[in-house]
Amino acid sequence: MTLAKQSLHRALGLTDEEEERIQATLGRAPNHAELAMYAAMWSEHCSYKSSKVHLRTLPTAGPHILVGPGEDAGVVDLGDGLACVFKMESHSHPSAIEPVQGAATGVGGIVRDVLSMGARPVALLDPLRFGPLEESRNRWLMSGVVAGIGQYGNSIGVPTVGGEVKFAPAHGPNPTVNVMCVGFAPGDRLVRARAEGQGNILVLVGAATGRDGIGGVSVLASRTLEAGSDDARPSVQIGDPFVEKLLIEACLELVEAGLLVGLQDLGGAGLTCAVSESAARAGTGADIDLDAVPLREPRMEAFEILTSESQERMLAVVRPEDLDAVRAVCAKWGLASSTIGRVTGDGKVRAKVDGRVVTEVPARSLADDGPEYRRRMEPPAWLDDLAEDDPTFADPPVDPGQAFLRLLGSPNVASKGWVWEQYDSLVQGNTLVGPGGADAAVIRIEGTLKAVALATDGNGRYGRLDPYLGAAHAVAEGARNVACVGARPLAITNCLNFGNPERPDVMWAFAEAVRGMGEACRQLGTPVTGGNVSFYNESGDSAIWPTPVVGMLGVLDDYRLLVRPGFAPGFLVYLLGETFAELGGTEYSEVTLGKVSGRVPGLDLEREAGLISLLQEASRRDLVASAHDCSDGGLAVTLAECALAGDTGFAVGLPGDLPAHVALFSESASRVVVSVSPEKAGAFEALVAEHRVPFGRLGETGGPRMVFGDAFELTVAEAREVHQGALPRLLRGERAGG
Amino acid sequence: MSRKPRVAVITFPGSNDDRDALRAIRLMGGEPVPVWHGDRELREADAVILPGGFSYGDYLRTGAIAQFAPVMDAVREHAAGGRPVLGICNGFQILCEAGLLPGALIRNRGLAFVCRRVHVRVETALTPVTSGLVAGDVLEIPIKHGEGQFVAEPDILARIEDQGLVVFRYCSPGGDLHDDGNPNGSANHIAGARNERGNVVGMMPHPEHAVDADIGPLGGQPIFESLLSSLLAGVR
Amino acid sequence: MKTRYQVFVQLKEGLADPQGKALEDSLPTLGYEGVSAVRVGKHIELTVENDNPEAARAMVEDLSKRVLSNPVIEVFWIVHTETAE
Amino acid sequence: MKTRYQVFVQLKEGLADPQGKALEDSLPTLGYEGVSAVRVGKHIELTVENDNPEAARAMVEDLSKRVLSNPVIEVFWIVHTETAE
Ligand SMILES: Nc1ncnc2c1ncn2[C@@H]1O[C@H](COP(=O)(O)OP(=O)(O)O)[C@@H](O)[C@H]1O
Ligand SMILES: [Mg+2]
Repeated sequence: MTLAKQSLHRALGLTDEEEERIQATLGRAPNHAELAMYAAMWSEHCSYKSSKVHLRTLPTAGPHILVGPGEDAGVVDLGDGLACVFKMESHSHPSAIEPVQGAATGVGGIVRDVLSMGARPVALLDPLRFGPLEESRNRWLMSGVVAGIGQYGNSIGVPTVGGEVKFAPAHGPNPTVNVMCVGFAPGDRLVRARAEGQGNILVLVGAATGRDGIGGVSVLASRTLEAGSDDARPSVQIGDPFVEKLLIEACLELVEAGLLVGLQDLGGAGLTCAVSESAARAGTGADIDLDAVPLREPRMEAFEILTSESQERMLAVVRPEDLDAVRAVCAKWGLASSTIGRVTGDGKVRAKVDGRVVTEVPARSLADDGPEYRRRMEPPAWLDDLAEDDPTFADPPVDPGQAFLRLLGSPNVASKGWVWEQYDSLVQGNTLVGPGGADAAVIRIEGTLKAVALATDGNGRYGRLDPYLGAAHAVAEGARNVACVGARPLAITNCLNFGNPERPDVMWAFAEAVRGMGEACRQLGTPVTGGNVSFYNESGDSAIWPTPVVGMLGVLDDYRLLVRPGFAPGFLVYLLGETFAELGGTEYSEVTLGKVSGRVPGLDLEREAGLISLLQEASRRDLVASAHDCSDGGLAVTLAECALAGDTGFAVGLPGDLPAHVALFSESASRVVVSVSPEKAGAFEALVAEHRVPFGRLGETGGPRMVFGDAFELTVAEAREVHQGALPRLLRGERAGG
Repeated sequence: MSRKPRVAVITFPGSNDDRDALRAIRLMGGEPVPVWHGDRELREADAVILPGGFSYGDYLRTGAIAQFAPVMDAVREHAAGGRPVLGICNGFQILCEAGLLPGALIRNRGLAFVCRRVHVRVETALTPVTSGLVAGDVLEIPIKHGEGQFVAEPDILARIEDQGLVVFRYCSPGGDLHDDGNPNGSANHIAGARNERGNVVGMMPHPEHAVDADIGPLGGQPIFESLLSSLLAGVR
Repeated sequence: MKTRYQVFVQLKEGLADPQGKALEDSLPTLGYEGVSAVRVGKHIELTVENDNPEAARAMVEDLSKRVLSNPVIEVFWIVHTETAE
Repeated sequence: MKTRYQVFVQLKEGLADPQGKALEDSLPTLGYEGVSAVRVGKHIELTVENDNPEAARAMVEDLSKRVLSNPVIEVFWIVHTETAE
C-alpha cells in the first residue's frame, strides 16, 4: 500500500494489521470515509478489543435479567411487570481538559443509553476521583465536574441521588468521571436498538450534526493524552440539556404510542455506530443519504458526517405508515426530525452523497468483527514489597482521638454535602433516600410499595494493592450497601477505569479486577448487566490506580420497611461481623502514616452473603432501627456517621481484644453497625444466630456525646463541624481541618 | 360544593416539576389540569400554577422566553380577573419576567445551584396560598435553584416592603432572619412575593415537594390547603 | 442587506453583581493584584437581514429591550459592527 | 494609574452554542424575522491599577487565558477602554 495510505490509517489509530483485515473483508482498499468508520468502530472504546476476552468471563445471566451486556443498557425484572434499566459510563478524558462540558456531556450520553431502551430516566449517580485538593488545578477540575453534572442533570429533570467522591494523587492528571443512569419502563414496552424490518425508515431526531469529536473515540478515549496535547482538544463538546430534555419527553411519547420499531442513541462513533450496531443486531443493513442529515456547519465531508459525535441525537427505526405520526410528535416537542435512510436486507451499511455511494461496508464487520487482543499481562514488580510493608503492626503515630478527627476531616471520609447540594435530588418526587441519606439511595416506583436501592462503590487503595480483591470488595460493599437499607441485591453495572492496556502491568491489573468482580458477582448472585471500560487514563508515566467502580441495583418490596443509618436515643448498638487486625490499605494508614501499603482486608464471600440475607430479613421483620456498614475509616467512622445522621450520641465498648486503634480503624469487610430497640433484642439476636453471623453488643445510643470506650470521646456537634467543614475549607484553598 | 377545584399546571418546553405539581394537587384533593404552553386557554381552571424547571433551557435569562408563550395571554387574563396564579421557582422567574410580579431573580450569591431544605416565614395571610396561615408561621420546604436571589432597585424594594408584597422570607427554624438562613442572598431574605391585588404569588421554594410524608417535609401542605379552600369559597 | 450587531447586557449599576464579585474576590488568591470594579455581563452577536437600515436597527433595539435584557434589573447597549450586501 | 479593560469570551467557531441556538430558534415566534448567526458570549469589565501599562495589559491577557476562559473551547479578545491617573 502507498505511504500516504499507510499514514492515513495510522493517523486514524488503526494498525497495519487492522487495515489489512479491512482490505480482506471488503476485497478492496477502503476509501477515506470507510477507514474513518472502521477506525471509530474498531477503536478501543467501541470495540473493547483489549477487554473483550476478559469481559466474556463475567456472569451475565440470571432469572431476573431481561437484557444483559450487548445492548445500550442492561435490564432487570423488578416483578409486577416492571423493568429497571441501568448502565454506567465514563467521561474522564473530556473532563480532564474541560471539566464542566466534559462531565455534562457524560451525563447526556448515559441518559440517552437508558432512554434508548424506552425507559424514563429516574436517577443519576456519579462516582468521581480527583487528585488532592491542595492543588488548585484539582479544585478547578472538581468544581467544574460537579457544576457540569449539576447543570446538565438539573436541567433535564433527572434527580442525582448518589455517587462517590474519592481523592488520590494518581487521579490528579487524570480525574475519573463515571456516571450511572437508572430508568424505569413497563416490561412489555421495552424498545431494542434494532433496525428490524426491510423497508423501515431511519429517522434522525434532535440536534444538528457538526464537526464534534471527529475521531473522538479513537483519539480521546483510546489513546494516552500527552500532557498539553492540543490535537485531542477539539474533541470536547458543548452539551445542550434543553434539547436532551425534549428528546426524553418526545422519545417516551413515541414509545408509549407504540410508534417505534427500534431506538438507538448516537454516542461514540456517532451515526456509524448507531446504524451499524442496530443493523448488525437485527441482521439487516441500511442505506443512508448523508444529504438528508441536518448539518450545523457548511461543507462537511462524508467521513465527518458519519463519525461526528454531536450530542443530543437519537436514531429511530420507524414503519413507513407511522412516519408522519412520529414526525408530528417530534415537532410538538420542537425537535428536528429527518428521514435519513432505510433498512435493507443485504447486511451492508451504504452511505450516499448526491445519490452516489460513498461507503459500502458490512454492518457486522463494523459492529462485531472488530479485532480482539490478548495483551501481555504481568504483575508490577513493586507489588510484593508494597504488600510486605503492612501498617497493621506499626506503632500508632498519634493517639486514637487525634487519628479519629483526622479521618473524619479527610476528604475521602468528610461529608460530600458541598457536592450533592449542587444536584437536584428531589425532582420527579420519588426520592425516598437521597444523597448522604443512607448507604444506598432509594427511589420509589410510583403507585407501588416497591422501591429500588442504588449504590456505587470502588476503593482505589484496594485496587492499587490488589486489583482482584479491590474489585471483589467493590461488589461486596455495593451489595452490603443496598442490603443495609433492606433491599435485595439484584445486579450490577460497572465502569473499569485503567491506564494504558498496552502495558503488561495495567493489563494484568485489569484482568485481575475482572476476575475478582466476576467471582464476587457469582457468589452474591448479582450478574453483570453492562458497563463500560475506560483505558488510557494516564499521561506521561502517571497512570491512575486500577479503579473498578461498581453500580449495584437492589429492590425493596415494601419501602415502608426501609432502614436508615441514623441513631435515635434509647437503642442498643450491635456490630454484625468480625473485626480483624487489618489496617493494610486503609484510610487510617493513609491519613496517619501517609502509607497506601500492606495487605488489603480479606473477603469471605460466604460470610458476606449470610450478612446480606440477615440484613434483608431483619428489615422485613422490622427488627432493626438503623443500619450502616463499615468501610473507609472502619468502625469509628461508621459509629460517628450513625450519630451525625440521627443527631444522637452513643456510648460503646470496643470489639475483640485488639489494640484500640486497630479495633477502631481496621477496615475488615462484611461488618455492619445496627441499632435495635431493647424489646426486640431477643428476637434480633435469635435471627442473627440463625444466619450464623458473628456479632457483638457494643453499647447504647443517646445523649450529646460519642463515647468510644475508654479510648476517647467528643460531642456530636464537634464531630459535625469537622465532618461538614472539611471539604468546603479545602475547596476554598485552605488546609484541611481536624 | 359542586366540584373539586380545578388547578391548571402549565408545561413549558423544559418544565421539570410539572408532574410533581399535578401530583401534589391530586394528593391535596384538587383536580389537576395539565395545560400545554401552546394552548390559548386554561381549560376552565380556577387557579393556575407555573411549575419549576428550566423553560427553554433558561439559557439567556430564567423565564425570559417562556413569558412570550401563547398560554401566557390566558394567564395574564386569569390574573387580571383576580383569580389565583402561583409561580414556583422557574414559574416565579417567569412571572417576574412577564411583569406580573415585582423584582427579579438572579444568580445565587454563592453562584452554585443549591438543593436543600429551608425554613420560610409567612409574612402575610392576604394571598390565596397563605389564607389558611398566619403571619409568623414557619414552614419547612425544599429549594433547588441556581438563580433564586431576589433583587430589585432600592426604591422598588422599598415599595415592595411598604405595600406588604413579601409573602415568604427565608428564616431559621425558629423564625428569625439570620444571614446564614438566607441560602441565595435574596434582598431582605425574600423567598416569595405577591402582586398588589394579592392573587398572583411567586415563590422559590417548592411546596409541591413538601406534601408527601414518605418523601420530605410537609411545609407545602398548608399552602395547597389554603389554595384549595380559597378556591372552594370561590367556586361554591 | 446583512448587518452584524453586538448587544451588551449588564446588571444596573445599583445592583450587586454576584459573578463579578465572586470573580473579584477570587483574584488575589490566584495571584492577580490591583483588579477592581469587575462586572460580568452578556455579549450577544447577531446578524439581521433587512434592506432598511433604520428598520433593522429599530428591530435590534426592540429585541434587546423585550428579550435580550430585563429592564427591571439590566441595561443594554448596541454596537453595529459590519454591513455586507 | 487605573486602566479599564473589557474582555470578551466566546465559544470557538464550530462548537455548538446552545444558548445562541435556543434564542435564534425562538425569535420567529416572538415576531423577529431575518435574524441569524446568533452567538451568546460573556463580557467582563475590570479595572487594573498598575503604573506600567505593558504589565497591566500582560496581566489581563494572562487572567483572560487562565481564569476568564478555557482555551480548549473558548476564544477571548481584550478591548482597552479608558485610562485614568
Ligand atoms: N465492564 C463491562 N462489563 C460488562 N459489560 C460491559 C462492560 N463494558 C462494556 N460492556 C458492555 O459492552 C457493550 C458496549 O459498551 P458501550 O460501548 O459502553 O455501550 P454503548 O455503545 O451503549 O456506549 C454494552 O452493552 C456494555 O454494557
Ligand atoms: Mg449506547
